[in-house]
Amino acid sequence: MMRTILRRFSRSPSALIGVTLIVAWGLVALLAPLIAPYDPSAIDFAAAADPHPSLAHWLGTDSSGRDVLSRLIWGARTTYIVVPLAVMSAFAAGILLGVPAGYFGGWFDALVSRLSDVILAFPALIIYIILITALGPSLLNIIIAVTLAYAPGVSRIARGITLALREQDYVAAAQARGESSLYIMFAEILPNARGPLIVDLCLRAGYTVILTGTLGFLGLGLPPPTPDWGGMVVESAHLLPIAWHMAVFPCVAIASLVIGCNLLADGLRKEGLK
Amino acid sequence: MSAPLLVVDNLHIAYRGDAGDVTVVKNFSLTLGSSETYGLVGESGSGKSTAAFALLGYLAEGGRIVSGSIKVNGAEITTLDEEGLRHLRGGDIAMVYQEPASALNPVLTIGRQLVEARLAHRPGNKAQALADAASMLTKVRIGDVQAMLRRYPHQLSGGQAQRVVIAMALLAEPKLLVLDEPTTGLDATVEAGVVDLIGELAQKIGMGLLYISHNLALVGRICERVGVMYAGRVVEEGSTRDIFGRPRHPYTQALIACRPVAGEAATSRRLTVIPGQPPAPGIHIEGCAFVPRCPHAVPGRCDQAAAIAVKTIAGKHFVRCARADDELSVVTAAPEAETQSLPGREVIRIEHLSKAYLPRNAFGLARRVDLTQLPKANDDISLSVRQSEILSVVGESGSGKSTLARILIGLEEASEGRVLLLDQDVARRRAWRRPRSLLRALQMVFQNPDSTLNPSHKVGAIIGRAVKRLGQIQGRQAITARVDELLAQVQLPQSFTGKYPHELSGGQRQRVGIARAFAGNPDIIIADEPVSALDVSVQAAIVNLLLDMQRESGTTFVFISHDLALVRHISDRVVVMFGGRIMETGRPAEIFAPPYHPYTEALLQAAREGRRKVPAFDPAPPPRTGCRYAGRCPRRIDGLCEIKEPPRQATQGGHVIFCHLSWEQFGAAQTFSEGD
Amino acid sequence: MTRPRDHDYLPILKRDLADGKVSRRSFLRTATLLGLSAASAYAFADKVTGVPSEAQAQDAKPKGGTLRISTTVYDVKSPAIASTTAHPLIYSQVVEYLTKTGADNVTRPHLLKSWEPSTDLKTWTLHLRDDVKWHSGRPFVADDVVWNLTRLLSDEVGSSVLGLMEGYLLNSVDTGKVDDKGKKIIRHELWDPKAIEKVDDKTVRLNLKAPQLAVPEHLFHYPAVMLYPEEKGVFGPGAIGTGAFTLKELNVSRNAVLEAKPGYWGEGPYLDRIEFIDVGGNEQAIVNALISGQVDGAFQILPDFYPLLKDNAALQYYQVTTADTSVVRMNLKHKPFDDAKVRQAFRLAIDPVKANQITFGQFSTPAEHHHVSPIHPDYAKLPEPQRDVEKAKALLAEAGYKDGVDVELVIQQNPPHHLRNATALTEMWKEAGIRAAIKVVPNPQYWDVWMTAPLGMTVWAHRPLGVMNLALAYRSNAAWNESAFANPEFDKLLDEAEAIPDPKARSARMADIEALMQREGPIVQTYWRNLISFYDKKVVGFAMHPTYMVFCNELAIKS
Amino acid sequence: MIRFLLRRIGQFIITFLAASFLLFAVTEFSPGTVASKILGPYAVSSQVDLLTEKLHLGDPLLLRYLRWLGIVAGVVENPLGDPAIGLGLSDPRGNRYVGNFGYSLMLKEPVVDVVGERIGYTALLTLLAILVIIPVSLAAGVAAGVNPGRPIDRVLSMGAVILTSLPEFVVAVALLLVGVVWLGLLPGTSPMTQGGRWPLSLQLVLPVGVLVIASASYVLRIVRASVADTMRKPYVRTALLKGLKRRDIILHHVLRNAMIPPITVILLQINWLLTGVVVVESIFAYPGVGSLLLQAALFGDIYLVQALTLLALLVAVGTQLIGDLCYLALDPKIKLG
Repeated sequence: MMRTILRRFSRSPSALIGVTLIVAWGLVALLAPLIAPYDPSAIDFAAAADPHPSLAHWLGTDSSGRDVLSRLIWGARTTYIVVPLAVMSAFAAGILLGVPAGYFGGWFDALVSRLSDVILAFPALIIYIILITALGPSLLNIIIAVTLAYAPGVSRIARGITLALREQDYVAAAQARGESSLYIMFAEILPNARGPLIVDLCLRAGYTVILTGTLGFLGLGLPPPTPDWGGMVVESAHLLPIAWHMAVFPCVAIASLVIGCNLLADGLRKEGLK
Repeated sequence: MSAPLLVVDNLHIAYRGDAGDVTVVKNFSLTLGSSETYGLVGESGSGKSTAAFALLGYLAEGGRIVSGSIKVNGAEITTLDEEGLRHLRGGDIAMVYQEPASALNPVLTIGRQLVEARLAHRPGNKAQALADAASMLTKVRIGDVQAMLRRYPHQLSGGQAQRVVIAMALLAEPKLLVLDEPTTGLDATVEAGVVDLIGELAQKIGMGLLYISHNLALVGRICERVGVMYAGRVVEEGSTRDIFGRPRHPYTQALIACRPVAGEAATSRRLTVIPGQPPAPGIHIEGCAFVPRCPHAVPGRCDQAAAIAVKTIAGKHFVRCARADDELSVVTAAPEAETQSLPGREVIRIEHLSKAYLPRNAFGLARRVDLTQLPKANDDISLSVRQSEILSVVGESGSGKSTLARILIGLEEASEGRVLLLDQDVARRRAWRRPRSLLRALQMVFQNPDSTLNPSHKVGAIIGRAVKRLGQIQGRQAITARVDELLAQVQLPQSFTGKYPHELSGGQRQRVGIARAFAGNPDIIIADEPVSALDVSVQAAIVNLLLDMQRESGTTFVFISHDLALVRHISDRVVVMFGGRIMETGRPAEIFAPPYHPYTEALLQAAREGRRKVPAFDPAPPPRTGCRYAGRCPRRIDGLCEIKEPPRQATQGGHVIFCHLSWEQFGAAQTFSEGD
Repeated sequence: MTRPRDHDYLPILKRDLADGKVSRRSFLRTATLLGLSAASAYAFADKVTGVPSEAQAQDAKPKGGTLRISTTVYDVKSPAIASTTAHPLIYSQVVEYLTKTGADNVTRPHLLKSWEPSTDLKTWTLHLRDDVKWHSGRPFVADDVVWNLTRLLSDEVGSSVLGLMEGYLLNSVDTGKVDDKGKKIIRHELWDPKAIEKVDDKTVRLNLKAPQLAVPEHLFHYPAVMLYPEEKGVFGPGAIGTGAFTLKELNVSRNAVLEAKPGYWGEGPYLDRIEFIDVGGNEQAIVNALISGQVDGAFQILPDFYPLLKDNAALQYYQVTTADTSVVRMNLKHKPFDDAKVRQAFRLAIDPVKANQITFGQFSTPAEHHHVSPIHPDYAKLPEPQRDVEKAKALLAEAGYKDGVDVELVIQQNPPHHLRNATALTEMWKEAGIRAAIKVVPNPQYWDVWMTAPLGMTVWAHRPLGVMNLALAYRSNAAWNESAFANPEFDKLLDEAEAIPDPKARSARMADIEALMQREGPIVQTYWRNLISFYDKKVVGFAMHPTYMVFCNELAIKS
Repeated sequence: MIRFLLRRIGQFIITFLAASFLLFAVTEFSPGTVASKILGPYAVSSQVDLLTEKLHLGDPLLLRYLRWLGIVAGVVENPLGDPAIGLGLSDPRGNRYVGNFGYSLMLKEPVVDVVGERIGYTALLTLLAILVIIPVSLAAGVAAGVNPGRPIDRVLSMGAVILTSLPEFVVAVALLLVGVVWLGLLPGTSPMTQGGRWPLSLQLVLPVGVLVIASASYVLRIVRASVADTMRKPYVRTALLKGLKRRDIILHHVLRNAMIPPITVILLQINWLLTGVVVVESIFAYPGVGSLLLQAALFGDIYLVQALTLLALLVAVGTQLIGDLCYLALDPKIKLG
């Protein structure tokens, strides 16, 4: 099993690069306490006067005198908490709505589809802005907002796949055995929907990284002093011409992780087509 | 004979694969005269289509010609540049494709696509081209030509689409027409029309014809010469008469023998079987690729490279078989001791069953409508099935035979009528509302080997789940034991429990599907076209397996099929359906001989060799009143058939026909009125 | 009409200046407060100290040209309810204040010729200038002042002037009604019908309920402009005022265009036209606009951008030391801040010098937790507060918080240095066992909770006198008392301080207040910020004002 | 065909109404009452209470929604403009007219005026962006899609993946750094005021550039995928084996079919553009509705947020309708079926 997965990745260079980036950042997130040279919120009052990269602070310090490298490393951990939680919750909601909608059809499908239409009619960022300004920025609220904004899209995909898969003979076979709808939806149909759903998951994870950054940029990010890449850019983007290192490194981190997600999605999709 | 139109010499074609190149066409040579008709026969994966496309200089992504040459009118085409290829394609060689609907551009009108083909190779203006297109449509027997020119592909029936594609191919006046499985997927009666049209055009126009098909019988009807391909090689080639009359290669022999012949009464229900399955592309077999399946293979001789050398039998009859001179003959199945199934108790009784699909509104709720106003998939069906009986339901697509099966098994609810399953009415009880005992009693074997097994589950889990649900067996060990037993019954090794469906061949998957259906020792099995999607050489084995299991367990069989020959071969009783209605029921002997219903007659005509020409027609949706077949019936009594329900006419033996014609008139009319 | 009488204290003040007992700045401040005209005060100070006043040196300024200043362009339809210091930037060029606090932090009469407080500081007589005319041609008279002041103090208008003057001019009345939530509906009315009294056409007398020293400063509170009564309090393009400019065009959030009005009673105007351009709330955008020459100057520039602009040859740097600050205020209604020991521990855990360094660096000065700035004339120097983590821990333990405390510090999103200050504070608190989570909220949301949040960082604008902030924010039940601080001793000391015109004497009392604030007060305060801005070098006559005021009539453009 | 359109329009109206209720519910549940927003931070509570009472802000949500609908539809008078309330808010159109969204609490002007003044700028920005995005991404997407696996495809596809991965603000910061700080060729802000050093055309370069970079690459990928997919379709093979010229095959057979799936994406991109517009307008101080929406949301300017979001909804729903029209034009199955 493991070997076939490895072989598949080796066939798609883009998926391989994508996985490498994602895993590398994941390791950074996992090992943050071990590899970060400083406490991410500790202030070096001496370095505050000259924040530029030095031997003591390889990537310099930020506008509050905190070590950029350490915040970058701990920021990976924040990202690896926020993004998977938010995306998973969106997928859980989307799948729990979309699969039954596609499987049962009828009024439930109509209800879910119309509701999805309604929510999808809102530009995503507007949902975030309205919700976050109303609820206040916090991990939970970001998860709620991402779930609300993404669940309809996920449910559409899940519904579409279910609609196609429910016509498969093995579903008919399960029905003919008198299996419960729950079993059919989640044991017979869902495992076969995983390909497109995983591709979509990668894409949405990438968007969520962008989104958390953008929310931070608009001042709606995670509360400080949480080391958060988006927040790091926000706090220092205005200093770009003076102290480029504060914003550029987190920008690179965000971009590389998103690129990783997109490349992986791309690779998986191509493999899926074969 | 003038210089040959097409000369292919020792062509090798390979595709890029995960583990290096895979050669899919080997030692392919072919010489075709300018008005010769040649049939290339083979199963899926035999390389026949690849070879055919290569003649137009076209290879799918990753493919390349490794060696060999293709000369059209003496000009080498393997080295042509893009412009040269452009002139060749459509100009010298034109092509007709499998699945005509997808071969036409969905967003352009038929007229536009025809004009384009015409203008690409012959000078002229648009008006001229349009006129040519119209006359060509007439030639392929399209009715309202002007309307057709303005239509889009999705508005066409399958038969129409194929005739349009043929017209398109002919517009550039090619010297060679290549047809790649042109009738696969068409209904029997429609297929017959298209095949006849092709044969007729080939004669009239006088061009070369290369006909690719998996159906040996069909090819034999049209072509002067036939080549049989197996695993990338032509294993036998000769005149149609030689191939059918004196097949020399064991594969050719088996291919001919494994198909039941429609006109033949069955001596045994078992079919002649080719064991195993064709090798997957990329698997290298030294010597003759057929050795693993060949009853005559001699180790040390057939598995040598020399085994595939071409041997000339006589004249133009060639064969690649080491034992070609041994006058081999086909090993037929040993006739079984025929256990005449005794009519047991009634296990299924269907009374006035109708099924209509209710339209739904924007809120997903069924709209209240008058049922009589809706087109029905099943319309007033009454039928009974007795224990241990094999009942076949035949009909074309849209006849409602699958809907009937789905209602029986509990995937759909009937709209009206009763369905008594072991004396319990299940007409409006889907499977999940049926008691466990009824679920166990009735199981199904599905048509499509690609979708019958859940690709995410292992074989062991698939059968195990059925054992657990239906076999009333608990405990892991007991379930495993039963799974192994079932696998053995369907002649699969125990090691298959750990395999995923994608690791299995189509035939193996169908076997797993059968094992699953038998998991709970059902009283009744519904088999919905269980072999129609399989390769010819594999079909017989599956049919035999089903029959064996039926005989051993005394299970009742409801066999859904469009294959008249097969049905005739295996059934105790046959039901012929059309447009959601039963047209005729009876024992095979009664159905397949006059007197018969005009529709049964048409079906038989289409399948019969040396039959009369079938006029090409555009199947219209069946009318809502009167006889459903009235619209297509050549023996229609105008003013009666399409208005009044046909009466039920029955013999004492249980042969029933629904028709306005009198019993004496059935089958009496030996000629069709040649009306369009 | 008699010549206004000098305040009793003025002669003493003049002597103290001569003796060097008060600084020149203190003298100017207090003397003008007590009614001496700024010109006279400067003249006297120059004579005594021998330093020539910059106000006297006036080059001949060139005339003509358009000045473009970047600022947020708010709606200024109703100056009375203006809520930011950017609002008056536009309307104060058209409609004017009775008084004017200059860039030097000295308040002078403006539409007034002079003012005259009683010795008990309860009666203030305001003398209007004779030469001021409305743009309509009508002279500016006492009725205009009475109408404007009365209007500013009414509940319906909702001006923040009401909160400022409530204590000495208004009474609260319980209407007996309650609202949906069962809260009492309170209305305000003048404490005495004669509280705002017209003496004659050019004289208005304010009769106060309680002594008040800072009346002239209050008259320069940014909503307190004199509107043309016939326009019923509505301001807009073409509105009539007394100023040097008229408003031609106003596009909220976009731009505002003003044109010179000839015949202004005071200095200037030199410019033909002013355009205020709103480049959006983004600080970077303002800097970009300056760099690319889209504007000639900015309302203010964040010190963060100083390095980017300082070497720009086209731009001139301006700065002013102010009493502008933000304080971390603890609300005494919430635990643990009800305990003075906890509050003191919060201060002891902090090194203001370090916090100041992270917050602003060179653009601010460390503060001392008592909200009185060294630039205030009544400031008293106390020993610098020292960080003492151990003592802070001990105090927390004494208060019953052996394991430290968990608190949430609410701060506004903008300006960005709030977050830096909060970051520095939380880091230092951490060592003393104070675990503070920072909650950043959009600015408007902060104002929903600023009176109620347990721990919040509130920005306090510059005010010319130390007592002014203390009275607004820390006197028991003051309208803007965001910390619910209620300390009778503090109130008493403040009352006393407010009645002492003498800065020396007052600063002695202030020392007591400051010490009390450091001991029991509700705030942690670590910096006083400088306001900085850049203007194109061609702009002359500009000085950075501690409340961001720009007196456009004094500005000119060199070609 | 007309039935199809009518049904879609009906669906859109229902979607729109449901969305508006959702919007109203969310915005009206925001903390902070309208009254305190209107009066500003320094208002004392007595002033706030007075206004809350006058505006009936304590009524049940549904009642308030219906009243709000009535006000928007021009059936009910807007109490905010009532002189008796004493807010000094007035509308030259009166208090009852169709499209009455009330007053911006932040700007103290009728919402219609505020939005009307800015909408043109955002329309200009998005229109320019679309005018660049569509031809650029179509051309590049087709170029890559018809040459699958070739270097041009690899370069374009890889570039597109990287560009789509960059958040708008990162692109904006990068462009600012290059165009303004290093080269000094472009203005750093785009307030769209005339008479300064920078002509309007130059002020538009960076905002449009950011939108184009962020969006074009995504559309490119979709177009490329669709074209590559269409290239594998049997009817393209038919066209090829008919002997048609490659150019004709691509123009007549591939493109029209390949355009059908991306329509949805391209039109959804307009939705995405609105998102990008918020970021871009904020960074470049562009006087459009995007930055206004952000400011309004941060301020808690309920009425303005409502109007702007409804506007975005209208655009979203409208583009869907345009999408349907495109489908009608391109796909005969819908036109005739």
